[in-house]
Amino acid sequence: MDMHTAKRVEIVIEAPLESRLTTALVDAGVTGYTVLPVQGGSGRSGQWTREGQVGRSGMVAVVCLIRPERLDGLLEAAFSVVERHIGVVSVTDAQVLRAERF
Amino acid sequence: MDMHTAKRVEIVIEAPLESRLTTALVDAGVTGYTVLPVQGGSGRSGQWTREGQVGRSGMVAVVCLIRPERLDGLLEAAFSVVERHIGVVSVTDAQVLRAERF
Amino acid sequence: MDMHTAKRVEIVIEAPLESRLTTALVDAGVTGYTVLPVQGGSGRSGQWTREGQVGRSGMVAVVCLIRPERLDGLLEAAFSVVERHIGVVSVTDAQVLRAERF
Amino acid sequence: MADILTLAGDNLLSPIILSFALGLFAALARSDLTVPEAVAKGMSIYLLFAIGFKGGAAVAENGIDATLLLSLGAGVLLSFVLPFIAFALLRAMTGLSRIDAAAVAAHYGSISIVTFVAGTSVLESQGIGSEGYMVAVAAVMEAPAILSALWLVAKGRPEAPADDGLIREILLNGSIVLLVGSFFIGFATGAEGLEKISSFIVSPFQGVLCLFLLDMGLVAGRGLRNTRGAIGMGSVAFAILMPLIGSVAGLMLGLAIGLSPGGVALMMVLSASASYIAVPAAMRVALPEANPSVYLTLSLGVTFPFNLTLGIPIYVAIATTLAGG
Amino acid sequence: MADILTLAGDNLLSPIILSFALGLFAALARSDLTVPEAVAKGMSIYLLFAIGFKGGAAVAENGIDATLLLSLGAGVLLSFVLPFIAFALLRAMTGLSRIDAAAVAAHYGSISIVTFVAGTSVLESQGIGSEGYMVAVAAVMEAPAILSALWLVAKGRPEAPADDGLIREILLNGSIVLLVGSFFIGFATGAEGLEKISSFIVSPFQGVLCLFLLDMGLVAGRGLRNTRGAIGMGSVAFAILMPLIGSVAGLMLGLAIGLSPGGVALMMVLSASASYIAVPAAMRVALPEANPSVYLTLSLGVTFPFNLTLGIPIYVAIATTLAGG
Amino acid sequence: MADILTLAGDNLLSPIILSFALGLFAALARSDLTVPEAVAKGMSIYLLFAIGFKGGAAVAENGIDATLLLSLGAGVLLSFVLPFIAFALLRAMTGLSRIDAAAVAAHYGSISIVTFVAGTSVLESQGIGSEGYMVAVAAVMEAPAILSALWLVAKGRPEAPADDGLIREILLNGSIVLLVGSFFIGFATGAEGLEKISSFIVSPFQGVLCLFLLDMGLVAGRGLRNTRGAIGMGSVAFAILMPLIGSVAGLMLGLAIGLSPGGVALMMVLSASASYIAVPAAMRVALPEANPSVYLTLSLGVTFPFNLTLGIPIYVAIATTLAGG
Ligand SMILES: Nc1ncnc2c1ncn2[C@@H]1O[C@H](COP(=O)(O)O)[C@@H](O)[C@H]1O
Ligand SMILES: Nc1ncnc2c1ncn2[C@@H]1O[C@H](COP(=O)(O)O)[C@@H](O)[C@H]1O
Ligand SMILES: Nc1ncnc2c1ncn2[C@@H]1O[C@H](COP(=O)(O)O)[C@@H](O)[C@H]1O
Ligand code: NA
Ligand code: NA
Ligand code: NA
Repeated sequence: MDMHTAKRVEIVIEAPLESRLTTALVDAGVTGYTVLPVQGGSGRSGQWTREGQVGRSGMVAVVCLIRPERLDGLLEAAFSVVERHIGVVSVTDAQVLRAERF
Repeated sequence: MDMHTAKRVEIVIEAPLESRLTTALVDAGVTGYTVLPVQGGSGRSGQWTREGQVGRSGMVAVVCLIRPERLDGLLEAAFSVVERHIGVVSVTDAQVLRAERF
Repeated sequence: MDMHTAKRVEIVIEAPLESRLTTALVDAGVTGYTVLPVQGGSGRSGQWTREGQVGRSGMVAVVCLIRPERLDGLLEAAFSVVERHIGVVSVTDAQVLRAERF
Repeated sequence: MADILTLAGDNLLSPIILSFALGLFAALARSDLTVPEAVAKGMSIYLLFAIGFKGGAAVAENGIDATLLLSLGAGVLLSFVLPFIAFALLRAMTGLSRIDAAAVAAHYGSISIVTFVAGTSVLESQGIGSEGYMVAVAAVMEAPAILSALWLVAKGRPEAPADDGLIREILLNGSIVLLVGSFFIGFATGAEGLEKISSFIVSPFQGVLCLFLLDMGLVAGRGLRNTRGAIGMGSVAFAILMPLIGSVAGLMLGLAIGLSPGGVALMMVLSASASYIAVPAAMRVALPEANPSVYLTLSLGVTFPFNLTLGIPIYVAIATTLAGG
Repeated sequence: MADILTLAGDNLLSPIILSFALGLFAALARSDLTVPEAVAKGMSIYLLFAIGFKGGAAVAENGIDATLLLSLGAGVLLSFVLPFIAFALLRAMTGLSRIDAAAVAAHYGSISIVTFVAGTSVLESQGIGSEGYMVAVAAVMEAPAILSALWLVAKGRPEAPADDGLIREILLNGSIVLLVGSFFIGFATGAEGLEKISSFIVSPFQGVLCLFLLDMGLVAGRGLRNTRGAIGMGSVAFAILMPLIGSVAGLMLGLAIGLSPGGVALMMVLSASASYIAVPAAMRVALPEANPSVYLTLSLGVTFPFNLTLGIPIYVAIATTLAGG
Repeated sequence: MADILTLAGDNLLSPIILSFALGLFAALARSDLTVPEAVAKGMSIYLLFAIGFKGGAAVAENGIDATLLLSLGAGVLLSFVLPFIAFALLRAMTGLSRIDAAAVAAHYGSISIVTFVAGTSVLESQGIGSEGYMVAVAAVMEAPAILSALWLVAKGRPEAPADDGLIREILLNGSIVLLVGSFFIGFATGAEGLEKISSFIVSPFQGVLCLFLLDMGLVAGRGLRNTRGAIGMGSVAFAILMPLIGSVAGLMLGLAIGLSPGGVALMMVLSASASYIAVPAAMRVALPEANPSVYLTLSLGVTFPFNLTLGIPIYVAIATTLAGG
């Protein structure tokens, strides 16, 4: 199988900011992303769970596979949204099938 | 802790194809996989969300940890299902505890 | 962007053990983690899905970003909980933004 | 004519339609109002169970009508044939590719159970009875259209998509199984069974339907927002013309079989309605190259609201006139 | 005898049983029909709340019976003792390991609240009254069996699993807290409280139960499909014999205490039923080496349908005969 | 006084309050009882739809009152002004930072729809009528307080947070859209529409409210457990004093406008209540530096239970006395 080098960026961010983040990503030229639900977690701002919540609370995880050369643009876009907010951004090296899609 | 080299394969695929993919994986000798729900996303075929959906729509993420030597077989199996469909396949290097399980 | 080396640990564990695992992680000095829901999966103990379940069944995925030097402590803590139970622990190299948070 | 207008007017001011409109408005205005997926699925399970059960109990009550088998046959026939009409129209009226046209055609041969439910509500509110087994007709109309669409595509290309799991999947689709299964439960337990659970499946039914239509409005609105521009005027015209054509086909068969006025109206509603749950999922498996935003927008974004607001009152008016009200 | 047969026949044609059968069929036929996890949990919350509340309100209405404490004591005793009988039987009849046998035994000492609810439905449909506090007896029977199972395992191996959080977790298990809590709410607010919310917890109850049993059929069917072959005939025989033995134990204690015929029947149902919600989760924590597909298949796949279809009518017939109907 | 005590006593023993207490207890005792997020959201959609619809239908029934516009104006005014009072009190009574104080103040200017619903339940159970449009007043009071809070913060720092999407987001917040939308649906379809769906939105309402309050107790209890210690006595005192002050403001405006006793009571309840759904989400976007555990604990952990148990009976007693019962 023909694989291509890529970066896998995972951004855990507060749910009320999801649309701001994805808009920023798209503006930064990201062609695709996947949003995973988050059930709960813990960090400096305490422990939380989604159970029984009614409002737009908790966090979501946005996963983004991109070409390595686009990483900096993406991180800047992500950082502009995450900056003042709680949230975690991590990057892993990855290989992808069908690079024409990225 | 005794760690072992492995590959972490993440396949984001349309929900109606989930069972075809997992069948193909098992046929290719994969001993285990984990299915994560996906809440929404965006790609060349547009933006989508699972909110309010009634049918088997949207995508799921299938995560598979395997021994490196099995990667090619898995990718071929995955590709045979994903080929005609929308979806993303990525591979990361990983280390696993308890390699006897893979 | 200023990135810092980290480890991304992903622990797939039975849901009834979630609180035992996170307690062990916190005791081992982990400052944060994120819990992702798992929809189903397959392994040596068979295939399962969360659909229609009423009890605390199935698995959850706990994702933890940590400084590399803390990895061993975390793995020991995780292993003490996972040991007798079904579950999978994998580690990936990662880079994180805002290392002051870890 | 005046009749149709009054009826359409009354209909437009029903809580059901207004709930759909609220959802549509909220989505188009980009409100963050959403119904959780699990709740939407739960409501659809409730609606299918209730409608199936009530249909079965009605058949148990009134006995098996001589026209039951004929109606089922007519339903299967309509579901098989309508896709061909739809396909020809689409190729003539729009620039859709062969595959996109076939995928859309499958939707219009199949049915929308919520449109059916809305039709029964209108009949009930006017005190027009109908055959209880029409819900079984709805069930048998879900799947055949998919086969027609696959055939339309296979004709156009040599290598047929030989996915042997697909047919089983289509026939054992969750909504078909639930609808048929609860029909049999209703039939087996009859009036006595219905009485036991009627304060669950009868009394709150209209209210649940409102919330379900709110959700459908939200989903339709989100779809329209995301595909704005992808749909040409020809396609939109098709999505309004096709239900009218379908309803005429349903009308003729319904009259030929000798259904009651209410039954004829429901046969028209079924033929006019387009699927947006079962068929889209089948299309993702069988015709992945077809563009989902085309068929979802036409079926859920255009035809569904058209039937809900204008279509149903028209069909009911015609059916009661021609079948002798 | 004829009585039992008629009763069983009637029972088999109730919407509840048929809904379970539909779910079972759908899962075995590999239909994609599913009830979302959140909806299933929501229905179980509804059922526990309703049954607890009604029990409490009934006790408030009828006053605290002299036999209340005795019944609670009998329940605790049964839950403690039945696992030992089950364990001995399993070791004799099956090739299950000590740990697997202990885990299965825990399930049969504990109770299934849905089986209890189905039992009360049958009583109600026959106009047989029962003590409102039987729901409290159900609650106290959930946990003790788990301790017996742990003791059975500890006896067999030196190092006991010293998990101090476990006991608290078992006693404060969500379903116990909700059942007991709503019992107290019903007791505190009495008939007046019941009246306020009876169109929520009384009228639609049977209907919700149908959908819940549909889901249980789906889950049981999926389980049976995935474990086909893992269960021997000995285990299946145990899963039918054990409820009968349990019911006899419940019968004797119920008669000794002097419960009403309905109360005796419910005591039999509780003793005969096997847990499939609370105990499995506790077993995953306490006895992770035990194979979940064994205990889930036996309890949900064999004993539950047996009780639902044949068991309950038998227990009711015996109870009404022996306790003087 | 004796009146208030009896009323408070009755109130404390209502299924609604006891359900909340059960949830609180379960969470504090660390039971694993949870209500799935989707079910909680589903119930809140149900409650908002029902309360909006009933309000609209009541207005359609009774005609548009001359005081309708005045009441809406009073609501907007209260929502704008109360945050300033709250902010001043917080700065005087607690050590909260400017930003934390502003965030808390936004919650107390806005409203809690469940507190409002509980208030209407108490009125109903005492046979006291109220203006149907009070639910519209509730809707218009949700948002203005957020703007006041932003203004309070902007005053304290040069660079204002210029997020142009925010205002739209606040005004098109899901709960506002649903409440206002269903109000209009109820108004448009009137008594006839209400009758169609009353066995969905009227009869089971109290029961759903019980389960929703169970969930709120669980969420509040988990919050209290996780933030124990982070909240000073001054803050707790504020969270009890502020609703009293708010209720007096609501009382004066309600009397000035000439609302009925029930209407005055509801105006007091709205002013006294603090948001815990819409405002927290807006604060995460607008004032991310503010500590959520402070505002959630005060609003959901202290003020909400206070209003539910003591506040509402007090407000109702005062309103009926002063507005002439
Ligand atoms: N080290 C970490 N690894 C994984 N997730 C984290 C970590 N730290 C924080 N998070 C996630 O980010 C959320 C907010 O973190 P914090 O800003 O530290 O409160 C937490 O609730 C977790 O869901
Ligand atoms: N670059 C990407 N990174 C992460 N997920 C992606 C990416 N591209 C596509 N996806 C996911 O795959 C789905 C289908 O992608 P596409 O085929 O490009 O429409 C999207 O809706 C996303 O959920
Ligand atoms: N190789 C694997 N890759 C990903 N997930 C796995 C793998 N093996 C097991 N799992 C997950 O862990 C659960 C238990 O595995 P097992 O202990 O092998 O039955 C499975 O149901 C999967 O969710
Ligand atoms: Na059709
Ligand atoms: Na038992
Ligand atoms: Na307020």
